[in-house]
Amino acid sequence: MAVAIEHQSQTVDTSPKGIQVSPGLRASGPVVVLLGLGFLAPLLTVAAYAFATPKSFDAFRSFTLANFAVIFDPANTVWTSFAWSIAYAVATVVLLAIIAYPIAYGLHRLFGKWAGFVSVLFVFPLFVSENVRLYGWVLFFIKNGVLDGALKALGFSGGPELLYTPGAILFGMLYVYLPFMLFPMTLGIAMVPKDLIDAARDLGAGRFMIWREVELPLAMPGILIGMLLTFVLGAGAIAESKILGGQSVITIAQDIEVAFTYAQNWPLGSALALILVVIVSGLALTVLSKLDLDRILGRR
Amino acid sequence: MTLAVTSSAIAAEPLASAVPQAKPVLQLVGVRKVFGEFAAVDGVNVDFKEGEFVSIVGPSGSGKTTLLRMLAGMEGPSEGYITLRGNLINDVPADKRPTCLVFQSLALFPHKTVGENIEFPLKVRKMPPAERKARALELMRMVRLPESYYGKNVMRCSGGEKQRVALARAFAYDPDVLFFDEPLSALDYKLKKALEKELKDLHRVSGKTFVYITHSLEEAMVMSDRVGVMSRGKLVQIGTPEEIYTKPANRFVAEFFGEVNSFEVRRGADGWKAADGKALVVSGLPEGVSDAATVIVRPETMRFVPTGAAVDNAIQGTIYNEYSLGSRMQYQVHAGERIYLVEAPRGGAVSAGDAVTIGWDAADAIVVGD
Amino acid sequence: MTLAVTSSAIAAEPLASAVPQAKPVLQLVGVRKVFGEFAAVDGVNVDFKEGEFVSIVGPSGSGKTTLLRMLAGMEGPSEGYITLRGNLINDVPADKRPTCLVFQSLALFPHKTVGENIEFPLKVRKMPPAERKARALELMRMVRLPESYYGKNVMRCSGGEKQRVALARAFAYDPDVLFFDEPLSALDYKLKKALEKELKDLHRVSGKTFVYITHSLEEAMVMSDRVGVMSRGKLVQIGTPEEIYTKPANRFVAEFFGEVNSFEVRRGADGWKAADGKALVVSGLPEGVSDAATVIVRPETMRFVPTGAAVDNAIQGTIYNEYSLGSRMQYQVHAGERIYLVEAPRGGAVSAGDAVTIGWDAADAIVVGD
Amino acid sequence: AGREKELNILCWEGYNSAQVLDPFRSSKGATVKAESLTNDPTMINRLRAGETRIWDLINVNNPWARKVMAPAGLIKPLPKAEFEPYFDTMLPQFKSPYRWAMSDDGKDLLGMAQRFGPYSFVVNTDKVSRATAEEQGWALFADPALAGKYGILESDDWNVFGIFMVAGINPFKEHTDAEMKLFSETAEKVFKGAKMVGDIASLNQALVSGEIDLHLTGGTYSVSPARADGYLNLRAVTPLKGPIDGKGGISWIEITSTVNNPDLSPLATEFLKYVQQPEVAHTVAFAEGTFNPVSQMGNKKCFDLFTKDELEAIQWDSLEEEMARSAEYDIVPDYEKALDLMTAAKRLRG
Amino acid sequence: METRAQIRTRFAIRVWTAFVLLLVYLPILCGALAGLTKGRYFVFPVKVFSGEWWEKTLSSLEIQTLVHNSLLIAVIVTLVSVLFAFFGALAFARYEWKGRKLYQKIILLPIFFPQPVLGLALLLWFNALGINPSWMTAVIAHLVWIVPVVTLVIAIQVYGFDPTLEEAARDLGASRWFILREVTLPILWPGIWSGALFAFLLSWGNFPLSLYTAGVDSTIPKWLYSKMVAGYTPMVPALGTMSTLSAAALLLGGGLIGMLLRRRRAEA
Ligand SMILES: Nc1ncnc2c1ncn2[C@@H]1O[C@H](COP(=O)(O)OP(=O)(O)OP(=O)(O)O)[C@@H](O)[C@H]1O
Ligand SMILES: Nc1ncnc2c1ncn2[C@@H]1O[C@H](COP(=O)(O)OP(=O)(O)OP(=O)(O)O)[C@@H](O)[C@H]1O
Ligand SMILES: NCCCCNCCCN
Ligand SMILES: [Mg+2]
Ligand SMILES: [Mg+2]
Repeated sequence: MAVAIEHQSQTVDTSPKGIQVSPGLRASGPVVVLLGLGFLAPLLTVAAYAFATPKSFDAFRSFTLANFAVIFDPANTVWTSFAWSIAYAVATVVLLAIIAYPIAYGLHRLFGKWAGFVSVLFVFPLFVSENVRLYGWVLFFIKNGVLDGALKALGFSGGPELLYTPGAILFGMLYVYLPFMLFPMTLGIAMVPKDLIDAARDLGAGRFMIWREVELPLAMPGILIGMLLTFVLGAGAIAESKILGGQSVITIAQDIEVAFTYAQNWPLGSALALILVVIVSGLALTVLSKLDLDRILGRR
Repeated sequence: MTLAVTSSAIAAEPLASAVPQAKPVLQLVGVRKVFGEFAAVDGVNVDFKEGEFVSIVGPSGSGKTTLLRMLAGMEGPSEGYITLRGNLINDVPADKRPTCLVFQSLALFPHKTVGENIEFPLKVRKMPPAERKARALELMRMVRLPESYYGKNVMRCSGGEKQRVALARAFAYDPDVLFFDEPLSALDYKLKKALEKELKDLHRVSGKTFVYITHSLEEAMVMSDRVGVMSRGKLVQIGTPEEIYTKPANRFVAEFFGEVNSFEVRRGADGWKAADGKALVVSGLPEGVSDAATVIVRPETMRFVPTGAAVDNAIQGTIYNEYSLGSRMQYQVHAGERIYLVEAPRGGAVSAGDAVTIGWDAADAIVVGD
Repeated sequence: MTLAVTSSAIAAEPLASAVPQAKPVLQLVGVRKVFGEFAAVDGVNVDFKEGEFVSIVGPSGSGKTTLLRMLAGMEGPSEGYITLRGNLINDVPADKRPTCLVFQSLALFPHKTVGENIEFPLKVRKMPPAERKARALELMRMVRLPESYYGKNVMRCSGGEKQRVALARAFAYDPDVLFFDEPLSALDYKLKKALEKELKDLHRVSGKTFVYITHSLEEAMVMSDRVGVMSRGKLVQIGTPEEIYTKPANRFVAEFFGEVNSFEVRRGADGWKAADGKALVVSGLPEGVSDAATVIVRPETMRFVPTGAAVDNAIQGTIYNEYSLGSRMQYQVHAGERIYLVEAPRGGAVSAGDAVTIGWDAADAIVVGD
Repeated sequence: AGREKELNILCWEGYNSAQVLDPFRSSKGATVKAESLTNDPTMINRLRAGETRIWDLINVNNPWARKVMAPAGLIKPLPKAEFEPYFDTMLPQFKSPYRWAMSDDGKDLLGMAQRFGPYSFVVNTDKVSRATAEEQGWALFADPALAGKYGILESDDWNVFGIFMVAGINPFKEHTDAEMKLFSETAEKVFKGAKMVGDIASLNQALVSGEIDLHLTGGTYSVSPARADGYLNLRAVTPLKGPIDGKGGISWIEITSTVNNPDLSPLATEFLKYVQQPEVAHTVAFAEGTFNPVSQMGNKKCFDLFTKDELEAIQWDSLEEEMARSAEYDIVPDYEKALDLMTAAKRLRG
Repeated sequence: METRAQIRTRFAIRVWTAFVLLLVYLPILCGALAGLTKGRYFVFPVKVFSGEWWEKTLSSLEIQTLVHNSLLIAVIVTLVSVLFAFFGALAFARYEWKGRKLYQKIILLPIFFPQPVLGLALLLWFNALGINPSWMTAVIAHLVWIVPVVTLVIAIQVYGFDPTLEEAARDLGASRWFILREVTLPILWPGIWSGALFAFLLSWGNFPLSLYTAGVDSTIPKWLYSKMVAGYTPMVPALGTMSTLSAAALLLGGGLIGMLLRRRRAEA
């Protein structure tokens, strides 16, 4: 009988044989191939440049740590650019989380049939390049601009001097990256079943407790991904400083740009870029692993 | 005490009209809940007394869950008034009510372990972690969950395990009034029995008020001080189990507690008569019943009449079918155009195909109005 | 036929050991399912025969759902073999098996209406919309859902309504083998009865194989050809309802079907003796039972013995407590150190505090091995 | 092969405008694509990264062709015989052999000259008079009284020159450590005192709005659109004297070269000839965006096309003397070091 | 169930949302004003209005080409990235498989990378491989950066997806494709829609990658950037206003048509 069954089982081809590709591996296929072809090569190139002779174009033909030596030279002040960029990124993440959360919450729970319209209102302006939108703020804040001009027309002495300051840069970053926090967050909050909030309230939990114990953890995928995106974008920001900030702060992205352009020092630019990637990914992944989504959501 | 339930919403002076003798903990007056066009709860008036154990039964979709959700504060009534110890609480949110609901859908926190779920209400009231854990373990023992489940992902639990976590979580909260929405439906017989006992003990010891939805009539009968029966959004009867069983308010209630034998009857000059003209003996004349009524005889009061024995009402028939109900058997007896149900202990002398006389005593007949 | 179930996983020559007489539709050999360290299903061997209606019962967490998920192809066994009509299907995915599972968690499609949920399997096989709708309405009638629910958002349905949608969806699929995981647990008594009948009819007419998890012992007894009892991942007994009830394989099975009176006994020179030395009369000497055993007497075979009447085994005691079970009463009788349970019809002559003699006949005693 | 009908131009703003390209497109029946970039090094990057196979013409400022692109093999020489004659009709200073159009050894013609201009700084003459500005020159940016009132154009190569000039040092020579130290200190001071660093649009807007009164780095190229808009109070200024052999300003000349494209379009040279025509040269000078003098103004036929307003926009009245006071943009031998110091100085702003 | 505190919170959230929306539109309004003034430079209150810049923008062939290029790239990037990212998100958040942890990390790397550097490095490779940069290479460059972002966005919703629904569908005989169409896609739809929006916007507005990889096919952001730096005219803000208005018309119009269709279907 054992023999018979084994024999029969070979005649049935319902049982998949051969190499079993797990559904996860299969689903990841297109992305992995894309990144393998489209990202691995540039990554290698940049790495090769980072270790090439300074100010040369000798990638893959020279190897030196000179670029890193320059960057880590105590006399070099480029670390301040890193520090500014990371600080801005962190501030952007924190402030945007606070700014966007009530809106995301409202979109999901309060605005009812208006929610779709309100969220689409946040979308329209995004079809305008961020440079142009930032320049709109210049027109608003500048002397004899909309704010100053309007105040003067109303008989006041004019608007406050906000433009071309580090604060203006932060403001610009909050403005430009708001959607990158808002939309993921809204998706995340939409994932919290109403039942659970009811249950928590019924068990005596107040607003804050419900928020901390139920809504926040269950909306975490959205919030974390929103934070991740805004952090990464904030760390690479440059236009805000150039347009609104009058370069009152030099961000690391600008240093990298200068290295590639005015300085024609690709190896230095590559080394800076690699260090930025290491810092950003180090920070992001550390935080992400502390807040492991799989664990938070009870997947594992 | 069977409460006369009026189903119309009371419009003006709502609270003055229903002054209860014993102060009720919860009072519903003309409560309605409408979803779109449809009234899921349609004019319910009822008092729940302090320390009472009330079961609510009723067909699927009759509005039981909706009623409980309104009592717990998850949903506001579309019409009517809910008062807690005399205070109107229509708009008081769930966290401000001394009540707790064990959800039919359980509503467990999927991102928390079994222990964390149970400890949630304790965390809310800032009990120190060690104490919390001790209490959680105690409650887990009570619902028969092994201690090793404390750290288990609650989504990995079996259906019955989840249900017990939900129960333990509500016990942890320990409010004055507990609402249960089919809390034992996913449990096996033994466990159900054990937890029924725990619930009953808890109720007795704590003096809390329990409102309990169940589909198990046995549960409703064994555990409750009163049983309420819902139908199409209305509370059609509420009374002690005995009352509900022996004096159902109408045919719906009578039939709801199990398959019954029923006869349309009319009162003639010579007493009650069945539709087919056969005279029936029923005990007394119930009040408030018109000349047309329905006589109900439960399968367990219907019995096989040994040849020659006396019985108030007798019918000749043939056993058509028999089923085992565990410790008892149910027989379908064919007589005339109809099939009658007779329930008798296992091991009786009759079996399918036998010609038998069945009958019932006048005292066992139930007369209802529709 | 009670199958002797060995609970150890069979390592070598797995299939040779269990040659069934009638060709089984599904055969499990040494099936285990391990989650982490824990074996949720632990070496199950069983055949399901073509056209059979098998109920699976067992305590919460005993592995019933896990077993069904493996049979349906949702989960692969960690060990052992599952064959379908002789073909190994361990790795055959759910959509390639002629089986369908009604989930304990229902798994309704939240974005679809009641109608769309039911029509899902029909849409899969490209039935034209008009035909689909007709079939869906027919099934809705069968599960007693009003026609107006066809377009209703399924998430807005009550617990019992949802359960019926899940059932109708599986019927729409109409596979050779149907698995049900507590499909009627959220329904009221009447509806449950009606759907039990529908299920039974469907089973009879279609000749399909049904495997049915339930916590309702009555359901298991009334509906099934065979009942399997699970405990801690093992299938401890499978047999006809009658067998399971009257010849439980062990004390666990006996007790699972309701509270029982049990006596540890030893066979001495003068027959069976209870632990307290009292001689007991039990019918015959069961095979395969060692000299130490347990005698089980069910509350419904335990009876009040009228003074002077003859009975094989008698105990003197006092009625300590009585409960209503609906049509019957349960009495707790205090005797010596112990409490015995007696179940009797309502309206008996005894009541709490009475001194009574209880007893049972030798033929009603069940002797089990542990 | 098969590129007879297509031409790709990598250029500064202006050559990519419809006014310039459309007539060429229709006359040749060709597909012409032009991309304008906003700094020389980025364009060079594109070629270095391999885009020599795409572009036919590249238009950058003077020293890049001769000192960077030609040695790196990114461009190829023009047929001398065909193109040298054009230089003769240009303004006098472009007479052949024109230094920036030739290879270092003087053998090859590397490109054609067209737009040019002085590029030192821009003032609002309502706030700082032209005379004061010319007189004081670069020292304005070291004047504590003007701190917070000036901007700096974001153009780091050019700013390096500017800072050297403010420090009173000739940028286009090797520098001593002391000079570099002075450069660094000057950079710190100048950047610290700047209200803003920004692009041309921002700086012109800031000048018009009154946010700033003057800005470092800039000239006719940057201020002409504002002047054309009627803000004649805004003016590019070339100091009377300065550290480059006495010259007070710096000027630029764009050179357009043929890319070392293995499959160079025959239209490349056609286009170079096309833009020499008086009408086209005028259009180039006044293509949308920025307005500049062109070397072809040496040809009367071309010059006559300029209206009075146009001449005013490009400060024609003083162009000759300002060019005379300017040294031509060149490579700074220790540019990288200076740039590093300046970048460090910029960081101190934050 | 509404307490006074809740009503207050609701009100506060409404006001806050309205305030943020006002800020979102403020620079857009300033740009709209600038695009309608006569001069190049902006002074408020505006003295002379003019439609000149709108006219020029609308009649510019160059801008038509740029819009065409930008749209072409953005549409293709949106379609491809949503397709890739949908499966990518399933691998990220739905399936349990061996390489998952690692995959979850590598997928983040491209977005950690400074975009101009990525663009330049890609350009080096395209040229090394003999591929002429064009809008097609820009599509690839955009995908490298955008697919990971969209994967994350869609993954959010996948985290909330109940896998037993797929199991149930499978058990009812549905094929992989059928399940995808009838169960997975509709339930993940909000996430996919958000992902598509992200993809489109990130591509439509991308400057640093396009700068290096679009070859001769220029795009709107490249044009705007060069205009801003050298050669600013109010065509820049005019084009911005037009983009906002077209987006509004498209999205609102689309939404309206969708609503009408749904209503009609509901009636039928
Ligand atoms: N994914 C899982 N991970 C870990 N343990 C699990 C998992 N699924 C089930 N279990 C455990 O396996 C055991 C059997 O679960 P199963 O759901 O089969 O029980 P059941 O017999 O259906 O119980 P119930 O009657 O309560 O539904 C339980 O103890 C449960 O906690
Ligand atoms: N949110 C809702 N929208 C529309 N109808 C609803 C909603 N909630 C419940 N209903 C309907 O109201 C009726 C009562 O529902 P409810 O859940 O109270 O029933 P129930 O008595 O608890 O039933 P069950 O025993 O099946 O759980 C049902 O017909 C249900 O379909
Ligand atoms: N960013 C402008 C700095 C250089 C000035 N040159 C203007 C050149 C136009 N070819
Ligand atoms: Mg319910
Ligand atoms: Mg189960």
